[in-house]
Amino acid sequence: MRLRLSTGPHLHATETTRSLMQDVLIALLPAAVAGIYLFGERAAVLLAVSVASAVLAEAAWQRLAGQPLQVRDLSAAVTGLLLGLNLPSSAPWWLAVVGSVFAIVVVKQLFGGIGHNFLNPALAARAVLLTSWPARMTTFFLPERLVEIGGASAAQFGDAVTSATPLAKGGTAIMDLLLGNVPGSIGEVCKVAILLGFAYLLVRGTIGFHIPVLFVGTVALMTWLLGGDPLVAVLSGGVLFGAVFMATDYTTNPMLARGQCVFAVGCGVIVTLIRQYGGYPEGVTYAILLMNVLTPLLDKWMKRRVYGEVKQHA
Amino acid sequence: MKKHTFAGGIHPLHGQHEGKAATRGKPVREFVSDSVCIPMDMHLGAPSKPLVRKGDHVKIGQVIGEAVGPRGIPVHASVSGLVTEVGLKQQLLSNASMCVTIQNDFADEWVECKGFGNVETAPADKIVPAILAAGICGMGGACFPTHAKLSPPSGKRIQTILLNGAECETFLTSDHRLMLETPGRVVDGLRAAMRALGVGRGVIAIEDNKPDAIDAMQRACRGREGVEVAVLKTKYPQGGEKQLIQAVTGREVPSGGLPMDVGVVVLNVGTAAAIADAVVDGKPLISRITTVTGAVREPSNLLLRIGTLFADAVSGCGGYDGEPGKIFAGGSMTGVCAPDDSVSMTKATNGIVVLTEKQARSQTQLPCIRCGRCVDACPAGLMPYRLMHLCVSGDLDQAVKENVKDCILCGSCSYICPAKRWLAASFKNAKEQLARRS
Amino acid sequence: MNFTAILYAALALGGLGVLFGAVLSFADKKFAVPVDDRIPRVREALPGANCGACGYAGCDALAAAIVSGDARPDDCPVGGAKCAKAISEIMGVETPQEEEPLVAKVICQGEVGVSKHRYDYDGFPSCQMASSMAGGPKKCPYACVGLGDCVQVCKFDAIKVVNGLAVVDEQKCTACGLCAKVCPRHSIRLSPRSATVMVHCQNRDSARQAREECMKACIACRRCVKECKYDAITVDDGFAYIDPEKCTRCGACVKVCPMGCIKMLEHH
Amino acid sequence: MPKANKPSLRGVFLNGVFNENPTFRLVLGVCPTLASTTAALNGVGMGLAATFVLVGSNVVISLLRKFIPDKVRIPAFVVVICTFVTIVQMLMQAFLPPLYDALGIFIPLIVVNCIILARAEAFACKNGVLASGMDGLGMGLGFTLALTLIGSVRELIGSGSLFGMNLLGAAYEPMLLLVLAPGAFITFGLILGGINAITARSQKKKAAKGGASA
Amino acid sequence: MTMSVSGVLLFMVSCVLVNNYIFSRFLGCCPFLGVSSKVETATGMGMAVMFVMGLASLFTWLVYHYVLVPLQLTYLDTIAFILVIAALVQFVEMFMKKSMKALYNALGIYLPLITTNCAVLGAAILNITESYSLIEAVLNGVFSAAGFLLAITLMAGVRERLESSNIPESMKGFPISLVTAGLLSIAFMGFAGLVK
Repeated sequence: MRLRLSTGPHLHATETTRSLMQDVLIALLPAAVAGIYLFGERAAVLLAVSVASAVLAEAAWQRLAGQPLQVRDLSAAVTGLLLGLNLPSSAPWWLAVVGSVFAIVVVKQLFGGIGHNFLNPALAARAVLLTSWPARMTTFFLPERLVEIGGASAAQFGDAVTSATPLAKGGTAIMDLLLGNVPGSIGEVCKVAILLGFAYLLVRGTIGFHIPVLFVGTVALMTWLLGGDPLVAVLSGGVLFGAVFMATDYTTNPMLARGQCVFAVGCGVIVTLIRQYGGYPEGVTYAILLMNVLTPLLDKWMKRRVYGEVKQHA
Repeated sequence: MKKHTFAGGIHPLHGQHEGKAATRGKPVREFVSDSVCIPMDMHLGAPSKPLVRKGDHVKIGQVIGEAVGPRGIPVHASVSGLVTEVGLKQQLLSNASMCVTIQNDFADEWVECKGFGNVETAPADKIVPAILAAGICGMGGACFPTHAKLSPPSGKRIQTILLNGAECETFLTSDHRLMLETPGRVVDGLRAAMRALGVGRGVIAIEDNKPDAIDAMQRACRGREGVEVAVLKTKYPQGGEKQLIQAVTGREVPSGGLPMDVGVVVLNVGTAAAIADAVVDGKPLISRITTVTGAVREPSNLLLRIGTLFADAVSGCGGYDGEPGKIFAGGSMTGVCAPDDSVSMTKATNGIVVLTEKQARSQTQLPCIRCGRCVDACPAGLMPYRLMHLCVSGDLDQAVKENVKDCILCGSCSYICPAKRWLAASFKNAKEQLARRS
Repeated sequence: MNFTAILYAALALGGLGVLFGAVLSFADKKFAVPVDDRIPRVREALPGANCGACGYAGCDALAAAIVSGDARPDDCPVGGAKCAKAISEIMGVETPQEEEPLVAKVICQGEVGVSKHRYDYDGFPSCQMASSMAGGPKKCPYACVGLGDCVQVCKFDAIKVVNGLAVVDEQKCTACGLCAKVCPRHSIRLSPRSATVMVHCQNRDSARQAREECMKACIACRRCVKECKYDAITVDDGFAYIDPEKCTRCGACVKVCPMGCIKMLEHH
Repeated sequence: MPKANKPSLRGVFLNGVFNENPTFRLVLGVCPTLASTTAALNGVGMGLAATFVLVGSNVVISLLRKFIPDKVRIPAFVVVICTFVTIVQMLMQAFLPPLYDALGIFIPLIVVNCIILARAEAFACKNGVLASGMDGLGMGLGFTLALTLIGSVRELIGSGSLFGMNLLGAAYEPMLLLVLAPGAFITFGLILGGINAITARSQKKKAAKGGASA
Repeated sequence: MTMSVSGVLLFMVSCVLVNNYIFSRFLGCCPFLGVSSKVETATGMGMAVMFVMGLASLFTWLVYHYVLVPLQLTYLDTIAFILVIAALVQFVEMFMKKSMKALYNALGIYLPLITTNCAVLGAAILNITESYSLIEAVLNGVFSAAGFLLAITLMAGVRERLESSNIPESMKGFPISLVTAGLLSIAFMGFAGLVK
């Protein structure tokens, strides 16, 4: 008999890095399917290209750097899919490639790979694309196939192509916003699909509810205070997608629940400020990135109370 | 009913009834092996000095090891028969232990035992000496000599005695069965300890996944003075001394302090039962209930003589079920691994768990993804992900500043970590290094 | 450009210069803080590895301690005689005597396949931790555990674990002694560099048990004692020891050892 | 200084350009490097301006090194450097107004470019006039080379052209980021990392060769 | 000229967030990269810069408008400013050494770096080229330095976190710091257009 010895615990939770990433991929599925349904095969190609190039970029880097291959943990696939869902369906394929490679190589691997990036790779890449090719990134097609709402489809967008952002359009029916009958990025238009994914993540315990809820709540509150329509503010643009899938990225938000609450509220405030006063029509990307930057300090300054500590000081 | 709990913690093996399903319904069954090998260092403190030589004949309850030093306790023969060997043998500890091996003649000859008959009438000042003479040490796993625990330094006032019946560890059901089958003895032991210390309040704390035990204990408490049952939420490490105190009394043991600093003494329910035996019947501690489970044919709760070899205990459960890959004493969270099955169970061995080769295989450590699960799980309020970096990179001074010494090594962080990092192990290593430094 | 412009320029800048000069020289006196200039000089003479082998927090702390008289000029085990001499000069004290240079040596040959294993260690890679679990994964309780606590602690990249055994790179070793301190088995010893014939075993167990534990264990058979013409070998407490002072490196003991635990190394 | 240790003028020059390249090796003068490399030409302009100041100040400081009291040497150096910077500023304003506008505030800021003070402190005040001049030239050209390289990369990818000539054709959609502030940091960082990787590899090769022959 | 409260506020947002000295103007990059490995030192450095820059803006403005302009010596601005700043820094250093020992120990050798911190001279020159009034000039100095403080503190936070990261060997040190600064700068682009 040859036994193994180690210190405890001898059995572990079944949750692994890979299973968590898999859960996120599954949760993104409804949004991806809705995007492909609404925008047609262009969207499918874009998503495929961005996922494939992210995975390939990670594998290539790890091969070149002589590191163990870790694409099996699916994190690169998640990054690729998130980026793809953040692109407008009009984007050319090379945009997805550039974004994915930037996300994986510059934002993630240069800093030491999974768990060491301080910005959300997909969002940083999106910001880079937005800065580099602003026209490409803000040309939104109206969905090819609109979801019928009681016979009346949302035909209020005259042109098939609109370079105005979805936010700028007022008076859009809430139902259209919910189902995705609006121009926008592939993944962010269909709010029902996003909420479906959110529900899945909550049930699986992959994420807590406080970041998305506080984020969205803050946007609603701030918009209301500034005299806007909170419901439209929440349902339009990328707020919901960002709050559910981007702000909840483990690596780039604070470790403590208290810090996460500050993080979420900060995101909401910055989004509203950029929307109201900023030079960009939509601020979700930058809001989350800015709070990502603040995260190390939040982690540093917000400490948990250690058991038995206070009594000793007293 | 109010359910007590603490901050942090996890639910290990939650989908598998904490691994307890196989044995919790099984009544305790006595199993006596052909021979026992009794180590002299089963307790914390100086090892006892062997009093017998090879070829001696001993009776059950005969003192074969003499207490050494203020924290020493005597060791008694757990079977009657012939001493076949007195010598060093590798047990679970770092150094080989002095052990006395006795061949059982199955005559079950006892030495003469004289108790006080009743815990309520026994003279209070004679209780602690009786406990010392019976060789009782903490039976929950820590092996701290009980007489020392019940002799607090003057100036420390104890208000409450807590009996730990939480049994939050996975796989173990020995305390559960004990409380269910002999609740009266547990209450007797508690009363004896309360009288010895002159304490008015005794609380028996039990997790709510053992409703039958709660019921039994509540019935046994009826009519007894100052004794009550507290129901705890099922969560690991609910049975950790500090967590138990926080859950039941709402007070926190100060960092670096002891339970007596907040007026509490915590005893295991098994220890209480042993105290009852010592005080009522004058019987020394020669056997205990041990859960033998995992990859064995017939998982059981066995009443085993102290010094029974793991191999014998397993054979008492029908042998191994497949090739064993890992054997440990205790639950899967903090259990101590055995190098092979020729080691002896001690007064603190509350369970023997066998894992198959497949279950025992370790998973590769992956990079931290900062999911924060370890932070949420830590019952001590630490930041395990960060502490591990400090401990592994050797920055122990900073680790001390970030309270690595407050880690209770419960292993919750390591259990929950999706990247399977060696969090708790790195803290254990750091604490050992720090201990050697000073 | 005329003369007045140049004059104004010179006067203006000159005036500013004089003003600032005056303020600063006043401030210099007012805020003067004395500093012992020997501290940076001593610090300069130290190796700067910040290994902590001296017992202070690092080279800066040792330098401050030496200057304040809390530490001796030769307290740095890494710098050796040369460093001690340089510091003594700065401090103006006598140079301490030069000693035979030391080096860390691993007193064990129990690599994988030689030393027999009791179990597979499968946990956190720490010799200390592994050896606290049922006596360690190797059967011999005196053997190098081979999980690299010494590698971790070495600031000079001088130790590697090869095939389950620590190996010292004598070129890189500075004899700071941190590895010897951290080894839970005391398998690393600081020995004179010239001691090249050594018994590479510390097994104290009986011959029968030692054979069971390792293929290259010293069984205290005393053959080497008999063979040695110079009285350099003694067997005490179950294992042989060669006195480097008396050893002449004749190699007779190496040939006669039945377990192969005496080795002669190249002289550096 | 003993004769044997005295480096040749050529050595001094090459040292500045390659071995101790102020930008890639010493990482001095980060601000102008980042600010003036939006296009290759701007890089060249900034580099040459700095070279002029470097050579001039090195020569003058070397000439005056025996007369300047040690205590006030830094202020004295600054005044000398400042004079040359003002000269460059006036010259550029007069003869190269577009470049002057492009570089803007960074022309007067050459004064606080660490390279120049560092060379004055480390080299010019200890060496002869000729060597100091050569050191200034080498360092200056090294700086210019680095700036030109970074500028070329940023211009090529960020606007599709090189020295103003459109190289990549109309179909190429330039990556605007590279000519903006973030692009400056990232490009510089990546080029620096790349150079580190290349040197590390060549050193490893050299070490392997040396090990084999020894 | 007087400024309203909202005007001051806008001015602050502009200096701190939109036209951040580090992320959009590349002023003060040397200390930004050099002194940002620990949050405590970084904030200390930022504070020191804020203090010096406020004073420097005040004194250089006074020297320019009351010495150089009347004497028609405006072409000597760079020399005059650098002298003012050098003297100021030296004074602050001596003062700190005596009266704020802890802060002096924390900043140590970095105080003299402020002399060659181009942000200080840059602020002084910008105050003149933008023809700010005295109040505006001082506010500009203080707010811009506040932007520097913000940038260097954020940077230090990120870099402290990177300490535990497994960064590729050739990217360690300056390269990764530069890339980090670039990514921070990308995030800061979100403020573009917030003012003007």
